[in-house]
Amino acid sequence: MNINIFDLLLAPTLIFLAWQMLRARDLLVSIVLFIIFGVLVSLAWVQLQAPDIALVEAVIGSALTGALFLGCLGHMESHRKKIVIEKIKISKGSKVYDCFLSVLVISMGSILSWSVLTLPKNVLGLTDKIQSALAKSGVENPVTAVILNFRGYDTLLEMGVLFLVVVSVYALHAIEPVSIKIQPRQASRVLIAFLHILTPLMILVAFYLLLVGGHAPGGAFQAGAMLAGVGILMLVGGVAFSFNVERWVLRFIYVIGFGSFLLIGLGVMGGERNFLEYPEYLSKKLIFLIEFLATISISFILVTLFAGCSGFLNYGKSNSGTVRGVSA
Amino acid sequence: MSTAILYSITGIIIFTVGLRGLVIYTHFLRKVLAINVMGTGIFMFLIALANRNSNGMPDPIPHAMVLTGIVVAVSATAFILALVVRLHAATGHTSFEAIHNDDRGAKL
Amino acid sequence: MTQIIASHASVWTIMLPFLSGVLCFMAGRRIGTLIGVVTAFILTILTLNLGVSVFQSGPSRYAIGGWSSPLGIDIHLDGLSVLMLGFTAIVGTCISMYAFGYFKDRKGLKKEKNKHYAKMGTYFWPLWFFAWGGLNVLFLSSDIFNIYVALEIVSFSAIALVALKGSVDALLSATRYFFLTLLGSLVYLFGVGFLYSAYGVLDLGLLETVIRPGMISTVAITLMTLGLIIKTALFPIHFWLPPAHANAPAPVSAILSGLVVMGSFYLLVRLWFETFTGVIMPVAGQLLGVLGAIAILGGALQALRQSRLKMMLAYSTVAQIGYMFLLFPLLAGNSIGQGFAWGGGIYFSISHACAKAAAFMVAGSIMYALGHDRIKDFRGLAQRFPIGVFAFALAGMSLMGLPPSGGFIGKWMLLKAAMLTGQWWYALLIVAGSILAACYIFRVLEITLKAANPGEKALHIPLRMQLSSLAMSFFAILLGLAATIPLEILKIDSPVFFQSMEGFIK
Amino acid sequence: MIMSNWLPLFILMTSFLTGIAIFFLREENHSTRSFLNIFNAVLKIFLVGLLMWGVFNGHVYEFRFPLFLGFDIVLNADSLSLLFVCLSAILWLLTTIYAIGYLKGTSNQSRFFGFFSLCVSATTGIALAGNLFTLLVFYEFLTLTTYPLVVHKGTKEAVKAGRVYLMYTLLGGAVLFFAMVWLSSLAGPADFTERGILSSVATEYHPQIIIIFFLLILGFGVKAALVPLHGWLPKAMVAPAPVSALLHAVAVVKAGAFGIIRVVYDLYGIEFCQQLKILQGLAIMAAITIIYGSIRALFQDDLKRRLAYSTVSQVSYIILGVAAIGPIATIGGIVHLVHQGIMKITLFFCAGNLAEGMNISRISEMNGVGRHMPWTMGAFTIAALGMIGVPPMAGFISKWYLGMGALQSSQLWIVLVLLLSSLLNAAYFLPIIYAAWFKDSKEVSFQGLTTKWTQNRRYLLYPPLVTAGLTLLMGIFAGLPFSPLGWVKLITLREYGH
Amino acid sequence: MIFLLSNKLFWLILVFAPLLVACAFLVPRWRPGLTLLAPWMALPAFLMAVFVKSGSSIRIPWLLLDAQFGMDATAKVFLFFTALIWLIAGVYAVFYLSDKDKKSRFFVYYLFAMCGNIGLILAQDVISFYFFFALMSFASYGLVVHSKTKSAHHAGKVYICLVILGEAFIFSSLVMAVHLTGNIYLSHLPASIVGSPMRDIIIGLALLGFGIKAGALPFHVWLPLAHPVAPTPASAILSGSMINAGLLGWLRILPLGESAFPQWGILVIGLGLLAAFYGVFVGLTQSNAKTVLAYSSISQMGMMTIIVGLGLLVPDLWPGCWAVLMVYAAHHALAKGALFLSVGTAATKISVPLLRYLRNFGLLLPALAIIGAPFTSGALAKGSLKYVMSSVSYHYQWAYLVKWLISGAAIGTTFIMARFLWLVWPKKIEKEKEVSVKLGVYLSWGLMLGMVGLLPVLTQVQEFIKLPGKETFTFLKWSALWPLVVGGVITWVALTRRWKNSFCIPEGDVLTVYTRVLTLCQSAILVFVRFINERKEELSTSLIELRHRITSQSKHIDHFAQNFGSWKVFGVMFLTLFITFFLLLPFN
Repeated sequence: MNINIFDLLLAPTLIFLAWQMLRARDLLVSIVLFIIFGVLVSLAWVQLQAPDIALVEAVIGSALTGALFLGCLGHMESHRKKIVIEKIKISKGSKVYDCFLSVLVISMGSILSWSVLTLPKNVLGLTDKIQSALAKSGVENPVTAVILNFRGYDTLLEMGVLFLVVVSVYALHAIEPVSIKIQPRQASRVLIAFLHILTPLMILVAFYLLLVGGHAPGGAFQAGAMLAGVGILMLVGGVAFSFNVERWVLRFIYVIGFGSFLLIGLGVMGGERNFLEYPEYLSKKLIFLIEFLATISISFILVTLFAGCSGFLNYGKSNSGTVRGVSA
Repeated sequence: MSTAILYSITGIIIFTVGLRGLVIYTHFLRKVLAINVMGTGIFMFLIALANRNSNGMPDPIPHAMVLTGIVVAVSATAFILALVVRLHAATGHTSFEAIHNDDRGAKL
Repeated sequence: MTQIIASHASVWTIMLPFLSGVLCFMAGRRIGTLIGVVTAFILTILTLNLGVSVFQSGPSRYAIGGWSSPLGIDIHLDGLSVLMLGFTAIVGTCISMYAFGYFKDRKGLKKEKNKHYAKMGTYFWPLWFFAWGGLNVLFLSSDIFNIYVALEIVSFSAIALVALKGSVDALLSATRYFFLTLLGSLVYLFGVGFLYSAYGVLDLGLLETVIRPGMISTVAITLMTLGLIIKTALFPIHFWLPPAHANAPAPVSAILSGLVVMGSFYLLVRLWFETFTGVIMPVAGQLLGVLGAIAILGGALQALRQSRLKMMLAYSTVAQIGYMFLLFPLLAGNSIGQGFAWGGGIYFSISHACAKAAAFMVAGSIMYALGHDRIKDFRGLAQRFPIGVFAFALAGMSLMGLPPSGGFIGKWMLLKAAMLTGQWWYALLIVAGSILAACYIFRVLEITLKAANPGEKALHIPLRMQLSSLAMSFFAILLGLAATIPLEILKIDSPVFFQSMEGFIK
Repeated sequence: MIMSNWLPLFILMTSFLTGIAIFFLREENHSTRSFLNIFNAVLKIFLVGLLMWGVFNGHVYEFRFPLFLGFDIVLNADSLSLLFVCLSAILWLLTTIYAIGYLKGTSNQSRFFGFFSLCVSATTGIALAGNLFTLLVFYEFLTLTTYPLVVHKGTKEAVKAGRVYLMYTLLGGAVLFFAMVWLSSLAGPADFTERGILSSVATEYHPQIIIIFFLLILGFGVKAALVPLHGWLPKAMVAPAPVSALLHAVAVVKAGAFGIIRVVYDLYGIEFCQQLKILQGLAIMAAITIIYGSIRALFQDDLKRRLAYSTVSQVSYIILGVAAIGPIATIGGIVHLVHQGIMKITLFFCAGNLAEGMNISRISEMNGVGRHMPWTMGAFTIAALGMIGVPPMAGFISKWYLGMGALQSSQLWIVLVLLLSSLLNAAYFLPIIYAAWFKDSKEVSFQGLTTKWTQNRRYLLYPPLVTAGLTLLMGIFAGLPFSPLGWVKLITLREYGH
Repeated sequence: MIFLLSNKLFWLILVFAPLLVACAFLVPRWRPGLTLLAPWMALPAFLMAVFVKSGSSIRIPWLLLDAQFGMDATAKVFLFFTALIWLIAGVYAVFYLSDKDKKSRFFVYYLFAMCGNIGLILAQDVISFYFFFALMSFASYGLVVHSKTKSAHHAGKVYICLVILGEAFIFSSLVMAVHLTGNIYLSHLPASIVGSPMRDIIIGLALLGFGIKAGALPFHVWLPLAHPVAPTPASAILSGSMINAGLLGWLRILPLGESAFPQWGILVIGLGLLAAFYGVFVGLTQSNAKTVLAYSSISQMGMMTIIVGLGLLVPDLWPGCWAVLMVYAAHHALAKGALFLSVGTAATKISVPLLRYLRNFGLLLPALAIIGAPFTSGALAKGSLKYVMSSVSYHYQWAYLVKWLISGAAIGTTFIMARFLWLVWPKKIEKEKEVSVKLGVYLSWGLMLGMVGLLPVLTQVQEFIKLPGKETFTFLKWSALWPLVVGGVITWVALTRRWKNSFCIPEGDVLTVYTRVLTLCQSAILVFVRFINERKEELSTSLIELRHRITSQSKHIDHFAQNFGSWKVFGVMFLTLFITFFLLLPFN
């Protein structure tokens, strides 16, 4: 593929943004720059013929991660009694060190770049094999096929990671998985109105993404992230909303994505059939089922994660920030 | 020079920028941002080089890898931010140095 | 490599921990604990069964999803992976038994504190099983990207376990651990990216056949090694380890020092000795060896300086990791020496897992009883807490490398490799490290043997904890007595010439 | 026949399992513990007798347990090992009886007796070891099991002594470890064989072989308390008397000496040693140790310390015998292994009795104790005279053979060393005997024997009397075929092959 | 009887019976009876000396290292007088000692020493010889320190030191001799020593080792210390029988009559002469009767040393010399024994005049015998000695001189005996000082005197001692009187003129020199030990300091260690590692 002017502009911009994002004096600016950076990166994905990734990057890498950062920053600042000005630069006399480090970093970068230049120009990778096996996979989108069938094992573990992280966040706050409660907060009317329109739309989009994932860019993660976005907006907006469900139901929802994937994988196993080896006639349905359940899990998990790092998860009776537990 | 090379080298540079940031910036959030930047650099490297096919079709395997990678990255970010929040709540500080200076003498 | 479709037992060993992790989460603390213990035992039986089958029918592969590599992901079973799996199961079972007692309500403790332990107990089980599952994935997977995900699972659960205690120390060490391990994973992933870009395969076995010396391989190896060094905490990137291991609850320390360290080390060995054999230059191994050497001495000296038992044990882990890395420089030289280096390094890592787990369990028991782990206040422990001190002594034997213990066999083999390859300075170093280890182990033991201070209060330690630590330490000793079995297993499909039984020049 | 190969293991296990079992006994369970101890000690003696009978009738007992990569744990009953096993079995029984009495009414007895038994099984293991590797295993095991015994009292002093003990022995063990691995990389897992196995190693490796020899000597020399590696021995005296007795007579120092014997005869082979010209150095080391130890003993007022330095000196007789090449010196050296054991254990029992019965630990307090504790001091006197080398005590026999051996290898200076050492021995033992029997204790008012002594007199008195009797009998009936001397002659015949 | 004598068991009982009896003393109840029994334990030995023919021997392979006992000519003579002295002294002691406890203690040592003494005479192998020699030496320590006085302890100390030294010398000479011989039989030793390069060492060591026991110069110091402090019967034993054990040792080991060793011969003769005069000279200055006797013993042993020297010098004459030596030894032993015993009877009150005269004669008789007055065994011994000297003079001119010197020594002996008699002669003593003694004491003393008197006759009867030149002289020869007359006259003059010895050499004369030397050695060793201790101290201090430095909370180390934990250092480390690794791996 030949290079065009857009690429030539985009690449330095990305580098510049990354640079500026980290060194911006105000953390809020940094985070905003990060979100912009994410959006631009998804443009780059598009340039690189990776629409699936672009979508995920936009929804998860940029928006959701940005939301996490924002939530976290907001929480920390609201808890800070007196504002300590963050020193961005390290202490005095560190110029020399900075130079030295930069030299090292640059040499590492050059080594890596130099080696990239020695790469073969044309590597087929596994494209052909995937193309030929695609028919048997039950989906048309090669990326989805890889994710959910050829390398479904990776995805299973990835779901595991998500589940693990939500357990970890609960563990971190040393609370039982409980409903997320919203502290009474003045919600802006505009936001509420906006949400009224947005929510059904986003749910729709999410379903679309889920459905389309079989043959076009889209899938469980994108859809789940979409739904999570709704939840996060509601949280941030202070809209009265809580998972008023029994504890076990909540747990069940967390588990369902990973658990169903695991059980289906184990369920199809037997005799000559290996783990995660879907029967051909069922593979499409099974993949859809997995994706559907995963979407639900993912959305709840992501919302919980957001809640976990922006102070919505209530740990203990007091919110004063004292640490509970045994201090060493 | 092809797009693949351009973006892969861009990815490498972004990675190194992130690495430098991780080392020299002290605020937890900046460090997390740096980690994310590094990750994005690596993803870009992968995706860029997946795009070297003569037939114009990109290799879906790196795509899948990156997809997984992004999800792992967001999980990690969420987790570490939760940690940072707790640490901030407990100590009121947002960097290792600050906590360390605060507790000089105490064993950490 | 033989392409036999193995039974599904290997899948079960991987998936069972995840399954029961999920169940534990669902079930809550009380039932979760039971599920945990039962699963641990089942897993042990499963892995032993797997070991026997590999022993009988040789190495095998299992294509997940029916898509064999390069398209899909393979599970490969050979001596090394089965051995690792087996020891994870054994150590894991002991730790589970220990945790069974550890998180129970403690008599004589305030209600508030008991509640805290109860909460820790709730999350311990799912997290622990995810770590276990992650390790099993790691040991069995033959796909470098899949291994990346496995590494992340192990790391995340390990970090969550470290932070479980909730104290500032724990949180801080967890955060530091997190940054470092995340960096390590990313660097590893970068290496994976380079390899895939160059060779278009992710399977370890296939890579071995296609990899060529060159810029790309060099960079990939460098990145992957570096990433794994961070995760294994080799000097000079060891600093995150001691606080993380020391500030975690005792069963967690045992998991971390025993198993998690072993996981990344295993991967490094597998990469260097199987996948990259054609590319690696001995001199690069020397660098790892030098770092290992510094770790041995520095770690031991730091261990000597610690006033807290768990901190001491954590620094001891740093030193012992140094030992494991001695296998890399010893790789150079004649084939007999290679066999000894390889076998010795791995044997050392598994016996370290057993011994260190046992030691941490004892440390946890002491903390349980006394409420602290200040070494200087251990007077009279041998009298009040004989089983624990005995277990500690046995574990210490292995750490010191005294016969008959696993550590001894490991050191013997490393030493022999050093002599056979003519690198006697490493031999001296191994011996010197043993002596330093003896210094810090006996520093503790001698205080426990002192006459007790009268009137000191202590909680009663549940027998379950005591016995599981004892069993673990017995196992560390047993490794020295029944070395044939693990070594025979290790021989199955071993990458180096490992057949010479006697190994000497005559 | 297959069953009989397990016999060495059974012998090892009698004390090992006893030790383990005792750990689990409750502290108050005195009678069970004593029964277990004594029953197993007797059982062990019985089994050793069986073994001896078998070996005498030409059976070969070899228990082999493959450990890893060609390294086997080999328990092998040859005549040399039997000698040591027999010694340890008999002395174990006596020391156990003694210890039961000695420790009555103290705490941590289960721990003590547990480690005590383990210590004996370590010694048995060393004795039965059929290769260097097995020897190392049990050698280290011995270190570990004796450490808790040394620090048993738990006082500051005891802990300090334990630290010194460990420092020395672990360093020695490390050197040994190093040397053995080196050796095994040159010659493989070396089983002990009569007249050595290393002579087949190519000539270009001979310099290495020589270095290894001295490393091995260094390693074993720590336990054998060769000067200047002897520092731990006098310090370890803080241990309870039965421990000192065992340490000095059977377990630790003997293990070192035995190791050296094994290395010289069964690993290198005496002819090969001669060919490499390495024994001269060993002999000089031993000679220095003998003289130095005696000189230091002269200036000790603490009885046990004096005995300790005496051990330093006496154990090197064994090494001297080994190093002065020739069958007769060998006989002298090896038979001293037994004789010194019996005599030294008597002395330590008696020292313990003095401490227990009259609270006496210094020689300057011993005036006239012979009157109050005649039996104890009688035993002491016999053993001390034996140490000096007065006939017909066993010590004379060893000295005689040593002297003859020295002449046989035309090393007159060794006779001179023996002479000087005998004089020094007399110089530090006779004053004790003199004080005990011939000096009046008018300046110290005698308050009567302690109640502990009067209550446990049986346990504390019989063992030294038996060993003192043995000291006499072994000398007087040295000519009998089953005397230690007779047995050692058999061993020597085997080693030299003529 | 013959059956008995050929029975091994009988021999064993004979040799070891005293030991058993001694052990039986452990039972307090038996002690009184055993005390009475003890002296008779010497009787079987005496009977054996009389009845058992020389040449019979018995081997007991299981005892020690193949023990062998037997009777030869030398043993027969030695056993005869030794057993006799033990027997008589024992009986004497039964009556002489009063305190019960002390008595049983005395007899325990007595029995041990006796066993040793008899055993060493009968022993025919090196090991048992050495064993019995040691047994005797050590056991007699108990006899020396019997009184437990300060001087007794001092004497005991000197004695035991010399015993140990002697044992060491003997041990080494025996070891070497056996090494040369190849077996341990005493009878083979002398011949095999002759041709060996080691012979000079062996001879020297043997001379030294046994010389200590025999009271030869310069190791005689224990004699004058030990004899006065020991109880009278013990002194008799020490001087009568035990000293001769040293002599026997020489006879057993030295290659006498095998080959000529002129240097050794001359040396030994010289030392003997010196001792003969030195003993007299120092003895005269003493004021304790027993000390005087002790010095006399030194002097007399010097005479016997001369004979041994002759054996080394002129081997051809050895058979004659041997006979002379036998007679001399027996004579001296009995006479000296009697003299010592008389110390206990001299200062006693006897009311019957006849008996008093008898007693006084009894005091005189052994003294005359020692001097060599006619009709006494002394005359026989000295006469034959002189005869032998004359035959030596065929080989060596200077032997004449020696002969005359011996006569001179005889005059000296007269002086010393006179001195002794003067010291013990019953004077008009105050009543309270008079001691009454039991009859048994007198009887046993009388028995001893009788043996002294009978000895010359016995010598004539015993045909296996063929005294050389017997036809040229008899013990009735009056010419033997002249030294006595000369000495007597001078003594009489001295007594009448009341010469007073203005100076007194302390008992044990050269002992002070030895003590000085020993003290010097000791301080040298002390300096050495202190030096070692200091070095050790330094080492351990520095070790402790090192440990302290490692374990102490040093800011530097902490800081250094913490630096690794800082991100700054980490960054550099990480990148450096990357670059280094990269450089170490192949590029293409």
